[in-house]
Amino acid sequence: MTGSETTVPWLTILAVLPLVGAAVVLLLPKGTAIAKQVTLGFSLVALAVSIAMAAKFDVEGGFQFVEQYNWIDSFGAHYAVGLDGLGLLLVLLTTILTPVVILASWYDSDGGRWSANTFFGWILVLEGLSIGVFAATDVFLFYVLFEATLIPIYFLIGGFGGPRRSYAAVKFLLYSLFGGLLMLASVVGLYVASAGNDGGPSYLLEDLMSTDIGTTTGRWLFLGFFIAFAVKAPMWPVHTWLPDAASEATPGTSVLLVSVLDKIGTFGMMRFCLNIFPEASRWATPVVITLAVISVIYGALLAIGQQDIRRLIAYTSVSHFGFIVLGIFAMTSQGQTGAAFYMFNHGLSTAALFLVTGFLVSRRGSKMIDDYGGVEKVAPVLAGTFLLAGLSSLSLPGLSPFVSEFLVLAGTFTVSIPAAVIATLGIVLAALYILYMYQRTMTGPLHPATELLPDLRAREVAALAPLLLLIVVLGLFPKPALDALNPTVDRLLQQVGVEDPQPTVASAETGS
Amino acid sequence: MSTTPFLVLSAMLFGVGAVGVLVRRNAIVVFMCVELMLNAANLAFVTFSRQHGNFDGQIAAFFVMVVAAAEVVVGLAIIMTIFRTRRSASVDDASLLKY
Amino acid sequence: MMSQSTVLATVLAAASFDKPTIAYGRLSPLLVVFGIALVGVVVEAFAPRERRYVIQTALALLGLGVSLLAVIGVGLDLKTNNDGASRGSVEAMGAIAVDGPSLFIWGTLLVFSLICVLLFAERHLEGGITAFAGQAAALPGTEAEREASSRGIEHTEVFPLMMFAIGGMMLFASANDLLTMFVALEVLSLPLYLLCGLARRRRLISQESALKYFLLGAFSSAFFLYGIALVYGFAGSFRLGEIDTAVSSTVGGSSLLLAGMALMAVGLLFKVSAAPFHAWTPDVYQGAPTAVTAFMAACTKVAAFGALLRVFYVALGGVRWDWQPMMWVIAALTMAIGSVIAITQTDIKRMLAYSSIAHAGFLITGFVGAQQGIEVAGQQISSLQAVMFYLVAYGFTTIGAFAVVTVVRDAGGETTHLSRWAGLGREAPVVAGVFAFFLLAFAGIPLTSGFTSKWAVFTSAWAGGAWPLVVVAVLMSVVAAFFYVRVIVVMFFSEPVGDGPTVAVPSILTSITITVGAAMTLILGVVPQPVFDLARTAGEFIR
Amino acid sequence: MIAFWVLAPIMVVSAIAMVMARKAVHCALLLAVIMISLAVLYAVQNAPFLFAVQIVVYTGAVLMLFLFVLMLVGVDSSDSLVETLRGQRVTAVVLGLLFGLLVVVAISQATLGSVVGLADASEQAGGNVKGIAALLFSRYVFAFEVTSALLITAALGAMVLAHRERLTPKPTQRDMVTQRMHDYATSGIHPGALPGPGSFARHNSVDTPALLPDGTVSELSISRVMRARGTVRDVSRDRAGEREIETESRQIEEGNT
Repeated sequence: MTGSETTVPWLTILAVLPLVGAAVVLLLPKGTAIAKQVTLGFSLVALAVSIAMAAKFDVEGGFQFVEQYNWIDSFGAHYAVGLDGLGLLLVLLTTILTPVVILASWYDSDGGRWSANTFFGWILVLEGLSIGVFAATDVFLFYVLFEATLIPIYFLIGGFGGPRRSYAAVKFLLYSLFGGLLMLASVVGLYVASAGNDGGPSYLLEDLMSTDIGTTTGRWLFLGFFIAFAVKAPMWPVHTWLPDAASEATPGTSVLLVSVLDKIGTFGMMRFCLNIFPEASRWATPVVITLAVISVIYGALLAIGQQDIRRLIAYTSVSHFGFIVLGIFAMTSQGQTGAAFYMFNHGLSTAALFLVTGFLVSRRGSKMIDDYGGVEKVAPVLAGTFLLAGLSSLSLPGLSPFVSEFLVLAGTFTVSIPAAVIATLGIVLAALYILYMYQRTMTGPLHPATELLPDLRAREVAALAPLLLLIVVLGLFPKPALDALNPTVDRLLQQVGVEDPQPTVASAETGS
Repeated sequence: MSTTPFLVLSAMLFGVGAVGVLVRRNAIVVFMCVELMLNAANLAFVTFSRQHGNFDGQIAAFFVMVVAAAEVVVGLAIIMTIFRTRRSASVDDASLLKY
Repeated sequence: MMSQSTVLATVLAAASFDKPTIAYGRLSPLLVVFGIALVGVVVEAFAPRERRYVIQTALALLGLGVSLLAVIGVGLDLKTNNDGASRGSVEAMGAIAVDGPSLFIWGTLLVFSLICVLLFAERHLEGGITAFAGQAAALPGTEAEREASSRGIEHTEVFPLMMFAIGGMMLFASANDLLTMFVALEVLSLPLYLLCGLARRRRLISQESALKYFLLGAFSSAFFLYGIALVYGFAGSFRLGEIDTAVSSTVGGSSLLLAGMALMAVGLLFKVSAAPFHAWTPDVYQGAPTAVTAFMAACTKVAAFGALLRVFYVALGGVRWDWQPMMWVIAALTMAIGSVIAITQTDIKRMLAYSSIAHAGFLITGFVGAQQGIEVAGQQISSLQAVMFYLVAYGFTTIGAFAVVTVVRDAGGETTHLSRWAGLGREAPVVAGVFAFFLLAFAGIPLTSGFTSKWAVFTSAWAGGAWPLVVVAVLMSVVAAFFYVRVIVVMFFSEPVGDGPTVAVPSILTSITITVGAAMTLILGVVPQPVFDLARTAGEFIR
Repeated sequence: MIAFWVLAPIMVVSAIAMVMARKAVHCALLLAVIMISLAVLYAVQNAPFLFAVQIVVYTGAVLMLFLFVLMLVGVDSSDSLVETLRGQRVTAVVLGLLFGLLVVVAISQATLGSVVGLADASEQAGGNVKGIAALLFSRYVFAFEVTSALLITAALGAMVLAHRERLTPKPTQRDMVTQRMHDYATSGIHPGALPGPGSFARHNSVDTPALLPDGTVSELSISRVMRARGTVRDVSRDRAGEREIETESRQIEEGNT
């Protein structure tokens, strides 16, 4: 494994820090604000550590911050972590969003079934596990953490939120477990396949990349992995848990769920499906692209028809995840760079959208679009941030999601023009659902119930500001992110054994 | 003297005993049917002992008798207890436990 | 006088009697347990009533501890055979195989029994007396029963009975001939039949479970016995090794062997509660005193799987191709029945019983792989090791889960109806949390022992070519996860009905049991390698 | 072989009859027939020791225990013939027959080879019993020792389940008298013997109550059970008849005077 040798176990520190925080928070006295402050403190320290790591990161250096120890010899499992560009970006996304969510959900857990300590404790546990997932370079470790993230999010959905949260939590858990256990079967199969290696079975990514699994076996195992990731992502037709979960959970939980956890699905496709099963990935490309395009259109169409704001946003995510998967399986450097960058941008924009609608809903107490109208007259700041978040979600040029969506479409064009054309239709639909929602809630005559709606408070602005700022800055100046991603994507395509059809203008612009 | 007739007899007794366990409801009778099955096994042991010309089979039959004696004591004690509580030895009457 | 002794000598000479040589040291773990049981019986006869409880508890703990030390001692000087493929020797005139797997299973059984003794001895929950009937002979609901109860009378005979059962289990898993195995089966079963009927509360159900367990157990052991008879007819011997020789020297299958094998499988599968021989499990698990249920669920499974593996790997390994298809079907059926029927259950103990059936299915999945130690490469684990690890992991979790069941109570004793557990998460977050942890382990969520153990059996099954079975197992795990999650939902997300459940504060004894169960579930989920290493050191069965 | 062909049909018929017999006692007796026949078959097959043990242990001890328990439960106890699970009986019989057929076929198809017979083994060991003993106390000595655990368990189990310990000492005569006088002193319960029944000229059976001096019936003289069952003789008619006789005799007396 290439990469700078490091004596300080940065990644372990980063992952353990929130877990320690969770333990501390649970031990603090209940019913006081101190737990919230401590939580925020821990998440900010984690953010600082991750930024320091990003500063140390060498874009051309391959996997960095590598740690590797034998864990369970009989399984060939290791404690092996490391970050490449993709991993770093997603770890940063996690550490950025966590303090934002904590700040935004400051009062969300009050009056819940359990104390605020529990809520914030679970959030920190989730952060720690997510960082571990994005850093794992051993399939077994990845799988363990992947499944373990279900527990905190399950309790976050089921314990805090709307009236049908228990149903939503169980539905979410069962879908995820179904996918996860299919993946377990594949992971087991992978073990058997790698057992023939010199030195016995190993789950290290680098060992598996050099293992010859065999065409038929490889395809079956790929399916197990892919279905699990598709459930997580979520892709049509295994997305139905998302609208329920996202609309019943608190806004903060929804952000963590959609912006961070669901990224594990698309991250897993890039990191594991493509690297371990290059042949099977190429084999599956037509079907996956079809499914991705269906997700794009289906998500968008259903979003247009929604009355419930939160469900609407959930469906937009289905559409956006369609774009990401499309980019990944286009198997071109622009497509994949775009998809990877899209993961980060979608995390920011959807988080902003969830939070701002969350503020709106918490003021009025209703999630129905029809219960609002003319909000911009009484709460201009709220309406403004809502518009900005919405515009980023529909990929307005100048905002960061535009860059990624453009790259995805450009990358798709070179391999499949019909897919790209239909996906472009998704952009049009996106404009429709976002602007239609904005128009119905924010403009027009003032709805009687929204007359006394207060505007955003300082805490809420503080939570949203970093997100919107990042969206704008990265929209204008995406180079650092793209520079970090390009080497990762190049290595990936090399492993898959695909070359870009021909150099295009877009690739020259992004400097690959 | 061929051993096959003995073995066929033993198998028939065993089968009849098994059917008895399944169709009868009285716990004591069910238990008697189990005893019949054990006896059928004993016949097989003794016959195979002759077949192979070693005493192991006869030893086995001896052990089965000892085991059966102990089993009968425990079994009948349990049946007695339940009978005294319910005044019935039917397996069906003892049906607080259902699927 | 003189002439008489010469007559005796000539008679003895004519009988060509081999004086048996028994290596008492090697068998000491077994002998200590049986010895303690006998001492316990003597204590019942001679010690004054009020002292018996303390003496019996101390004796049981001491005896099991000494036996455990003896296991370690014997384990340290086992000699290796066939280039390290197996270790140990056949003792007691060929009746008992003291080999690595035997010692591993003995150790496992003893550790489980130690923590189960603590459950047996718990006295806080019933207000100063154990959970066993004060006077089993007194009719339920009579004055005599109330008087026995109010005088604090308790049946301390349960301790010697338990010791006999443990001894039987240890012998069952290490028996090297089928006859000894049959006797051991009965030695372990009879005390369990009795223990099932000795609940203090809800005695009717308890007695009924004893009756059902007894009748079905006797029925199944009759099948086992007839199977032995047929196999003896085939091989002419009870020795597992000699049967193996006979099997491998026969060309083509023998109908006698196949029939005998099937019948023996019935008896053994009954004990591990595999479908379609599982019907007793829910009834007995529900009716028996919960401490006994925990003991049965963990220890009987260990012993029965030990015996199952030994018979099928050692004696019938040569006809593996004949029994594997049968076991495939049984594994799939067991997992399906256990998981699907569990969904409809409304009683915690019954649900755990069905879960135990489903786990038997997973264990058989691992067993079907039939990967021998010499066939696997490097650090890979064999089927035997996978199953042994599973047994260790499952045992700790299940004992812990049943121990939690004993502390959730209302006025009528333990309250096991699912609806009565609603809102437990708020009433007693720690207890509910621990129970949820056990349920997650049963469901096989990572970072619990349930995950690593499932993983181990699945890999060994897949490596043995049984990958369709692994896929079935995975699907059934999802179904099973549904009902575990349902209990978690009830505990944490439902509003309590009426007063809601109360959690009695147990004494240090039950607390230790629950703590050990939870701790081992976590440890085996995170750092399972030491136990795998131990299982590897144990090696394969001796032949 | 003659013994076999004579006994085998008897055994099979007895077994089937045992499964079908309604009364448990009949089952037990049929089982006894099978067990004794088995003993004879053991004897035929060079197993004299087992012949004896079968008679002594099985027929003698085990079966007698069964009979004892049947007596306790009630000799008349018989099975109801109502099926609780529909079709269960038919299914069981079909399954059982199929299973039996399978085993019979398996056995009759098995190539067993020539019968070795026990003559050599017996001769070598110096007789059947010695041969068994030699094996029992060498090869199977551990199993033999372990059966003691079984027997102890059985004894312990029977004690636990059947033996009711007396928790209070049995009251002596003195205790009972003291108690009776105490009851009289505190609540006025009559300490003496209760009046006996049947003190009536025409009847002396227990269903006839005693009469008090005023002519009313003494409730104490009749068992509660009989009163509950309603089988107490109604003495009012008898008394009416008596009164008639009384009147007649008085008239006669008066007429005389």
